Amino acid sequence: MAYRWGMVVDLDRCTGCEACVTACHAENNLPTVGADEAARGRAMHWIRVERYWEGEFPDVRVKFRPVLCQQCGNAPCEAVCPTYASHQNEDGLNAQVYNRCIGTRYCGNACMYNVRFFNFFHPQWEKPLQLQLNPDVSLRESGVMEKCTFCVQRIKAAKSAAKAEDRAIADGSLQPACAQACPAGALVFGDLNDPESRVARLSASPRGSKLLEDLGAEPKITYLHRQGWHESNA
Amino acid sequence: MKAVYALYTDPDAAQQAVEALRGLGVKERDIVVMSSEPFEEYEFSHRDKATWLHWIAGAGGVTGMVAGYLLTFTTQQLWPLTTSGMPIVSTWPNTIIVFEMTMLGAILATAVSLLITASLPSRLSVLYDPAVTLGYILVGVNRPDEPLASRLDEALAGVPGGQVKTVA
Amino acid sequence: MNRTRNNPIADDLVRPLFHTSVWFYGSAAVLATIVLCGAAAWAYQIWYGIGVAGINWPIFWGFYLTNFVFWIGISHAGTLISAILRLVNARWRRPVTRCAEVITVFALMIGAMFPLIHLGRPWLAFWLAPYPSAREIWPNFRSPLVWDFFAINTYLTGSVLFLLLPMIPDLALIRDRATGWRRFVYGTLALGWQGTTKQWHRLESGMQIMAIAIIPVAVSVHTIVAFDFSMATVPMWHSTIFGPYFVAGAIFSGIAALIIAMAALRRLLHLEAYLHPVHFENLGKLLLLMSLLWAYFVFAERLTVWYGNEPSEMAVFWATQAGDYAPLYWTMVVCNFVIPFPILTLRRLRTVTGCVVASFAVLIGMWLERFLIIIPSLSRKPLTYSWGSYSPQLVEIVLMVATFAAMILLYMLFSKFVPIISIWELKVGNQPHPPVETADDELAELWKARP
Amino acid sequence: MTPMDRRRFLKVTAITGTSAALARCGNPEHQIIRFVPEEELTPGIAVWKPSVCPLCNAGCGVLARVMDGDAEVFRNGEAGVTRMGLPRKLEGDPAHGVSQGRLCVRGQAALQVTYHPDRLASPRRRVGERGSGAFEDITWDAALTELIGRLDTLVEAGNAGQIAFIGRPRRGRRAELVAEFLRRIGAPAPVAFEFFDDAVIRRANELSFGRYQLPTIDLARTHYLIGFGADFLGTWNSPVAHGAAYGRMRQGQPGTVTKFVQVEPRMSQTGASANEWVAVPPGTEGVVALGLAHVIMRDGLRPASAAGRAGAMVEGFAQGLAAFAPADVERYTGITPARIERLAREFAANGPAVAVIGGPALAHTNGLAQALAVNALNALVGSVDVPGGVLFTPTEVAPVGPPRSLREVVGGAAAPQLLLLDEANPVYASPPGWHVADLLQRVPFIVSFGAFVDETSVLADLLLPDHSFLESWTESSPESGSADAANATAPPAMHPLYDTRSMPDVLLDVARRLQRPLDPPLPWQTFDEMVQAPTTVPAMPAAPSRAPDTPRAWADARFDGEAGTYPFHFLPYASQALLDGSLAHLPWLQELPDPLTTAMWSAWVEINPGTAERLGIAEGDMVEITSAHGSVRAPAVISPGIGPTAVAMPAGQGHDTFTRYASGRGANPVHVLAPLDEPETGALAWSATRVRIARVGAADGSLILFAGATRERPDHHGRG
Repeated sequence: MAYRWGMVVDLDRCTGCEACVTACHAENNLPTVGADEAARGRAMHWIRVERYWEGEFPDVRVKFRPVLCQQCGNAPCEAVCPTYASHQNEDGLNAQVYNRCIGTRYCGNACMYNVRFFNFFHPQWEKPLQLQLNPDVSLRESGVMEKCTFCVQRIKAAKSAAKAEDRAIADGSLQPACAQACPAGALVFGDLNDPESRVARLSASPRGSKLLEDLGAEPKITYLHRQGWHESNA
Repeated sequence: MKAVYALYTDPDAAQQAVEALRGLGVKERDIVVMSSEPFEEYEFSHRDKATWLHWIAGAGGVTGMVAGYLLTFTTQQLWPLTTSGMPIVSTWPNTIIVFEMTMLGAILATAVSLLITASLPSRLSVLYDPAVTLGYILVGVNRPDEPLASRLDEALAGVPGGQVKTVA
Repeated sequence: MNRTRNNPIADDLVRPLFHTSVWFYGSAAVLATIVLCGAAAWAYQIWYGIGVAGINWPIFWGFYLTNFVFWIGISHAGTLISAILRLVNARWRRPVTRCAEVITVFALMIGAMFPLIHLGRPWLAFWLAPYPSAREIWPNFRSPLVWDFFAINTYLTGSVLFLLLPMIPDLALIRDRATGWRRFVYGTLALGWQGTTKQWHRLESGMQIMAIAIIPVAVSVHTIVAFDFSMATVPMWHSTIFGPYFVAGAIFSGIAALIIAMAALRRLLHLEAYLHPVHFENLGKLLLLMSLLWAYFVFAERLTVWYGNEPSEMAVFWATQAGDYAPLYWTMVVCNFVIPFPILTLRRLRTVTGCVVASFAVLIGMWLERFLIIIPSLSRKPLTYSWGSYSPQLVEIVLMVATFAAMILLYMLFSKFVPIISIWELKVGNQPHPPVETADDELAELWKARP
Repeated sequence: MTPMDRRRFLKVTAITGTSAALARCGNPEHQIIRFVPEEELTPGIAVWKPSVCPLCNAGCGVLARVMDGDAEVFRNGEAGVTRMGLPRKLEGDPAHGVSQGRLCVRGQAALQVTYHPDRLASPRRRVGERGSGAFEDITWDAALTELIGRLDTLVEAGNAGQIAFIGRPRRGRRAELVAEFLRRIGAPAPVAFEFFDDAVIRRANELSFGRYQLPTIDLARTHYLIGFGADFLGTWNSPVAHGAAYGRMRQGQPGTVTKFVQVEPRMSQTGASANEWVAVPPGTEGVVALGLAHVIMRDGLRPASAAGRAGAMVEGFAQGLAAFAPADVERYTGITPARIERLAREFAANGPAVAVIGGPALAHTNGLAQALAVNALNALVGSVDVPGGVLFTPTEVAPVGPPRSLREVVGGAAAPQLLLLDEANPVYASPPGWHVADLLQRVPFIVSFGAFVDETSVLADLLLPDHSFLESWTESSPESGSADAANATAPPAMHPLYDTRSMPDVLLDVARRLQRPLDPPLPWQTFDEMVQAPTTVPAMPAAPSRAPDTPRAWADARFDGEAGTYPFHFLPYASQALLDGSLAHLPWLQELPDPLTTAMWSAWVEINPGTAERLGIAEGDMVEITSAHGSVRAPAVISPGIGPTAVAMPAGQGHDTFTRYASGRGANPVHVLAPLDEPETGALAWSATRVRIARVGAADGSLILFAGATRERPDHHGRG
């Protein structure tokens, strides 16, 4: 049976620590754009932890929400691409083929989650920072759109290892870098087609909802909202 | 004698000249009229009205439509890639391509058949006189049959205002 | 050889081809320099990366796409208007058609360059074209950008033919009056046109078909440009009104561009005898109509959004209505409605000057409209954390100025090589007009000179 | 170096066809020497090698993903290229009790320490004016000869006591070696310096529980948690372990809905996750704890005796803390009595319940009293050494009492004659009143082992760069973060890139070559040998080491600066990315959006919206913060997470000299701090400074925010 990779983000666990952000940079060879470019809105974070303030001092709270590519089933970014650089792959991933990308950036506009990032210049790694690069992940050149892949290089490796041993990928044995790093275990990754997988069971949680669900993009990430404390517990 | 013609300033005179030539029995397709504008109000400009240009345009459109259909519907299946949950062959968007190809076919067919039927490009005929673009209307006969030739001069000159010329 | 008395129309209109003033060379040089600056800016951008422009995350489209939509809009001046007028057989169209169609062709060429300029990897732009390649992949026909590619190519092909075919008789006229290299060039370009009744008839009926065909194409082009936006579920883009709204806006700005071009030609080439105030009056009325139509569309769009009160749309709504973009928004309203409406409504103000003033306002307003459609929506997508802002960079401004210079330069050059008013069509309009009697010896001389 | 090593290293292969061909092209870049690889590698296959993250004291065990690659290296003084195993990614080690397979944002970035472009590649000697940053490369032989000569001179003259060592608080064999070296040469004990230091909580735990140690909060089994300023999910104590436990607390206890209350003056990243956030004036957190204890005892929910020794450390505890009735707490904190009563009932009823204090709440002159108050509260509800309560990680290696403080060196009349620096950066991170830079200027000879030139090591005469942690033996003997001992030792994960030497080996080498041998000599030849030999330091006794002390009376926090002149509390805090500034050189962390402000590459001042409006300050405007001790300028961030009478500023930026990524960026809040301390421990009271603020200019673009909006629905006007 085909895999359908999905994720659950448990907002009750997320502490906003951003371990996922740097883990993603390290795993996926994201360029550091530098202060000047960051000031111009070119910082690249495939996963970001959105922070929203609620209320005013002193009755103030914060909502953290990790946002990464939602790997939509009906991804608005895909159809608009003239060269099929953005398309749905066989695992239900919203794939981005860098070599096909000509840089219209239309996908970035069509994406309602703003999780697509563009290489405005050739990425630079000042020597010897290039030694940190992950050889399993291709580098993107100037003019190319990129985005979260659910660490497709890890998925590929796990699939070929499983295939060699003629077994399915065991639930929990495969994680993208963000989920692996997350101290609080707020990010749960797995196969939605396997009803016994942790991600499939958590996706069915009554706490669950999708981000901008009403747009109908069928995102494969489920957000579990925070569990409220009731005064009756007192 | 290769050709004989007359230049007129007045389209009415040109009309008379055409009729005079007809009176001599010159065949309709041997009568040449050249002008610097269409003169649609005059009968002589309507002698050649054929309407099949529209059909050619239509045929071009159909060709474009078929080409558009094949281009979209077949190439989508050559390497079926799913995007945005749309069907591999997505009729709605393909309709746009088919429409544009249809119109392109019609336009190209029109332009090409216009040029071909109007014998463009071609060399200037011996009859041609640059006075035409000055506003004169040229009425003449190319390679008239010998028996008729001598009478053509008279017929053309018979219309007032005509300046008859003969190309040897 | 003085032929002026023979045919004043032809002589007036052909004169610019044979007489070139110092002013022309001077201004052409200045314009060419600006265009070269634009080319240098583009080269600079290709060399260093598209990042030299002001676009950023998440405002991935900026000035370039604004200019794209603007120029494609301007292109609706010509062929569409000329085709409509041709079909309804409006007499006053005759001096207008060619200068309008030229705008279309050049504006389309310039407009179509902007998507290339804005590409991250412009050297791969040919991947949009459908051709069997070793990559074994075809363009994605579900992408509005591929629709653009087809629509613009169809419209450009149609418009070029629509411009060139009726030019042939005039080229023949120049051929017959020119000497030397001009005679050869124009002789070649005239394709051996003689003006036989058959040729005239084919040209007339061919143009009739083309006029019918080009109108839906023109409508489709700007509809598809609108689809570039309305296909995305971006707030205030995802709207069914966008197709007709864009087409109306395109015609609106197109007419404004045409009025300005005509006024310039009238003044600079001394064509007062051919471009009458009545032409401006008529086009002014058309501009007024489009201004009202534009206002109607804007009101319909704004009211619908306001009434629906959908949060992410309201964010864009207020950003334009009262927020960061409000100064631009209200400038747009003033330029597109407050200024042109009184000028074009009051007969006393609907003069050549009045129409030109209104048209300049409309051009500014319509440019702003394109900007305000693209940028505020992208800067206010639903997840507010990812809101952004955009400010254009030097490269974008230089390239924009360069395209305006290119438009003027191309127009100037065109009017140097081809009569900017269709001579034969004008003659048809002036019927009856017997040519002035020509002396026999002059005719004989012409005869000798025939090709 | 043995001849065999020489052969292995020096044998130059010149000489694959490619490199030979390239060399002939005449491009000097390509005229490279290619060394024979030092290890067997399978191309493209990853190997996982254990190590320990060195960036904070939590001691997370990590796994480095090592893959082959070509690296430019130095071998015996020659630059060249070799194929070697290169760590490409760090993950938490699932087998390690602290990290449990997880890793924090900073640990992920630790990789860049090794590959940093400005890392020192060889020993260097100062050539210019001290502090000018002009150094020249020298050989290790020359460098060590000079150092040994200096040491010999001092030892000969009987001035070994004039040797000082300033390092970061480290635990393990490396710290042991340093201490032993200094002891045997006759020098004073090493100084451990870190800006955010935990002496106060350790001392409090020693008093309350007999453990001079950081606590571990067993969040995974807690039902009710009250935090007092402790940023245990972000920057304080052992964030990975506590983050993992927090996740289990929230969603790992089926059927239980947990509550987390955070009491603090400025919302920390940890406080952002609280169900209920309670704002209090700085330095009054302990009053809330005492007020809760008062209500619990008053209502007979728990007897005072339940608090045992921890209660006995708080004056008046046995009498039910009569001075801390809810009305008194309101007077201190502004919290309504009803709220105190409710929180107290919830805390007592929803066991296991635990309170935790740390970070800014302890950086006051009354820090110890605050910590003792929270300890007593925990003890009162029986949450010490029980599941869901406060635990202490059993450790083999424990500091025997507090280490020597930098204040002892700074406070001394005479400057040391020779200073050894090991990564500590006191010039950057100590308040101006300590005059550390002046002191260092008076030290005749300074040696730095750090891998980077920072504000302190730029003053050094000799730079003897250490290997990076991935090139070294690493150890973890965590003080907290795990219920069980989680010690780990790991060999180097990679060969060294440069001509650097492991600092412990340098010390051992120096010790051997001194004219007068150490007494007794160090028993190890190499650090390899040492880490595999048993420790010489006695294990910490399980029972309380000292007799119960006398109770401490509550003391109100004292602040530097008149409230009239300096109306705002100044609250520096540890940056989630840059911590105390020691990580400001890592580009990944510079470009990390701050969790609460989303700022990157920036320093900033957090100001309450009302205050900002009153002072005419808009977001991004330049603001000057002035205390009685100095001033700094930074852009303003308008934040609803801070009260109207305080301003906050992250530590970490404002480096003068610290690699290309950190130098000249932002401002350093330490520059305005008063040299107040907690009197019993001598710990700097870094939250005890008052300041005034003024707008000094419009936004200059130095505030770089990733987020476009701070609220999910910023537009309130709807159709209006």
